[in-house]
Amino acid sequence: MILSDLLDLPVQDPTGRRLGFCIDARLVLDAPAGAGPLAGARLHGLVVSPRTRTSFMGYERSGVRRPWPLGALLERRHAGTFLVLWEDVVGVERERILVAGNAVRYDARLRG
Amino acid sequence: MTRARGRRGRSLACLVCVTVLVGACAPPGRSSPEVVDDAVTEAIAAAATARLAMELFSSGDLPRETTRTTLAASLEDAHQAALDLGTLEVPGPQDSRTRDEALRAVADATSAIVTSRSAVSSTSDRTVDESTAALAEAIEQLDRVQDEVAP
Amino acid sequence: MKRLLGVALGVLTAIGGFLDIGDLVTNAVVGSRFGMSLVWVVVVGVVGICVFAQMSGRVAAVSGRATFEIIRERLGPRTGAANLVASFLINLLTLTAEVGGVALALQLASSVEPRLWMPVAALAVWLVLWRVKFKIMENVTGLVGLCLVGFAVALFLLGPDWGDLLSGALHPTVPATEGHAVYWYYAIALFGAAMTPYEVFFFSSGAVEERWKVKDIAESRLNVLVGFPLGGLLSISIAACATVVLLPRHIEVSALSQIVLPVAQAGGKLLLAVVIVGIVAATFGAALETSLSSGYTLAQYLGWSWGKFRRPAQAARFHLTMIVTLLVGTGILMTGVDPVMVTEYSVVFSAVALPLTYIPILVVANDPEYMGEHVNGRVMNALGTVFLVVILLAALAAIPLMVVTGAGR
Amino acid sequence: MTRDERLPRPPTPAGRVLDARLHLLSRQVLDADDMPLTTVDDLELRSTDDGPDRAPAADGGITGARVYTVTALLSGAALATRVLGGRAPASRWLRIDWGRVSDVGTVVRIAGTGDDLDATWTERWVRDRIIRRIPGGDHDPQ
Repeated sequence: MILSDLLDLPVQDPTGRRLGFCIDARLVLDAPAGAGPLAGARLHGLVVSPRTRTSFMGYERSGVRRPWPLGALLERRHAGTFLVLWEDVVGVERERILVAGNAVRYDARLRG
Repeated sequence: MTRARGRRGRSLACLVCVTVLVGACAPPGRSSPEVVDDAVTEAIAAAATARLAMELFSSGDLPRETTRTTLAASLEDAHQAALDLGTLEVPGPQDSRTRDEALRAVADATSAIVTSRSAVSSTSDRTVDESTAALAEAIEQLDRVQDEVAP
Repeated sequence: MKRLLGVALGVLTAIGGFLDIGDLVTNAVVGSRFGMSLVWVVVVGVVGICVFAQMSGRVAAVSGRATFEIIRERLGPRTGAANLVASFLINLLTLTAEVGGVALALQLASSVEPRLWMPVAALAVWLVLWRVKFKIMENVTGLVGLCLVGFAVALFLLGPDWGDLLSGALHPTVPATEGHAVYWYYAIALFGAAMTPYEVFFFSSGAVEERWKVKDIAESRLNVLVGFPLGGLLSISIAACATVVLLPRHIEVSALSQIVLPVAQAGGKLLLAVVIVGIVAATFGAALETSLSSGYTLAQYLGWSWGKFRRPAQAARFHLTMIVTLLVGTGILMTGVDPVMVTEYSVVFSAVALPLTYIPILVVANDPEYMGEHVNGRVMNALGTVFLVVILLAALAAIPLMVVTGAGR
Repeated sequence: MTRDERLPRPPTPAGRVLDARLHLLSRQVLDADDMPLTTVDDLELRSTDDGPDRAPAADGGITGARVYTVTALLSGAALATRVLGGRAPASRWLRIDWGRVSDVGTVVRIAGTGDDLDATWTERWVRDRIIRRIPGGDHDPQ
């Protein structure tokens, strides 16, 4: 599949309740390395924002809050962004992503 | 893809409302005296430019080529003023009288600029001073018309 | 000594390079209709371009990424594409005005039909882009552009009533003959003329072209903080000359020839010749910068190789973009459209397009991932945010005002 | 702090963490000697038991049960899909295998030069057809 199949899709639990939109896919470089120097990039989880469809300049995860007016505005729009692990994803369809009912919602902020 | 259509629908909607917003600020129709006043202002600017260029040319401060270029631009502006006046839909007899007076003044200014251009091209000084004086007179006449239209 | 020369060269080039056809025309038009009552806008615009150019230069020097790469990376393809199309078209409009400006200036000196000069000017621009080294191109056009100091000299020679000029500038009032809408329309035009987007594309891409490192930031700050304000003073002297000579004679500026009449009155043929050389150099330099900016915006957005420091063969699509843009610009001019009118529209649309490039730069200048510890300080962020508001207001008010005033009639 | 405070911290995986859109998409791709090649417009992910023709495994479709890894960076046609939506035919993607990627920072760097990549065919076409034909096309400006 290609990444665009995942991005901006609504994310729902099995009952059909919408949890938000998939605004990014988290990769971890821990898969077996191919020909090149870098390790393989494994799909680790999906970053879901409850309100907005698209991420704006990655504000919600990079902890940057300045300059003040832009930072504050964007932070409010993206409050509550969470991470869902890939193994909790039940299925990916053309119009939505289904996530297991008991999927744990993790804090999506990167350590930075 | 329903996602894209939804978004495209939204961007279409905001395009429509922007056009409406801009359209709402369209300038109101300009009344006849306003058009005459603007045209006379443009003609005064053209004649005054020509006169300043001629003064600088005769005092040796402005080279011949630059003077010719300046006069050519002034002629174009004066011509535009005459065009604005000519195409004006005049509502009543009083307005048409002021329009005709303005047209005459603009025509005098235009011919003064034309004689200046020929004066600059030929060598005799006499015509340079004469055409500068004609320009000055045309400007006074335009000023009189403007006072009538917009006291 | 060599370093001092380098610094002096940098400052002088910044002064000469600051002015272009937009500054020349807009300041003269404003001086001839509003006197000194819009000078405050030039001051605001100069402070704004100092903040913006300095920030984008620092971002380019530290992160090695020029403006449009940042716009693509931070705004993503969809918003980035809209930003690209708007910026590219407005840059094309400015390029057309600059090449037209070169032709008009040459017509002043030769009274040859400007439309004969336009292809010659465009070809000369391309030849310089193709062969001449980036540093030489910048220094020559900047230094020769210094001849525009002739306007300041003319102002002194005219012996104006300085008190009157100063009070006109310090107590701005809308003249009786002009409406408030037109006053604010020309305030935005003047602001757009001072803060033209292409200056920032060129400035930040130039930082990458000249491989600036962190240590070069201090020198670039000096060039900007000394050169641009002095360039701003030249803009004000153009407006003052028009106020002293043209305003009393009710001459509303609509042609380049009118702009130089005060110089002839003050200093005769010699000073006039110096100023005309300055105008040709300033508009030619700006034509080079806008052509390069068209290449920079497209190449940086689509990830092509770009830059004059590379052989043309190593940046093929970049050079092809510049050739095509120059041809299109010349084509527009050959239709007989008045370059002065194109200039007036280009400065207003510059004001409209400013937020598109200003906001991403302001965001990235605060992002440690790009800037490390060189992120914006508290002062720079405060200034940056103030100008964010000013720029947004100008951008929003530009088009409605243009429609209401019929483009400043 | 905002409501995020209540969410638990995710398990910290061993390898380096990259968010695809934030750290990879729209990023500049450079070759070994810093020559810009193209931008990353999309990513191709496949699970170990996907068929060779990149279609998802016939039976269960895309699910969390399968481990997906990035097999290639995509550019060119993929840009149109991200801007206009819809989906480009697989044949029109310009692929750069993940194995070629040597580093991911503010730019993505690949090993070797980009001349053999199909992502740079337009650059080479313009260079050979137009720029090299103009005298001075190969002169070194510095």
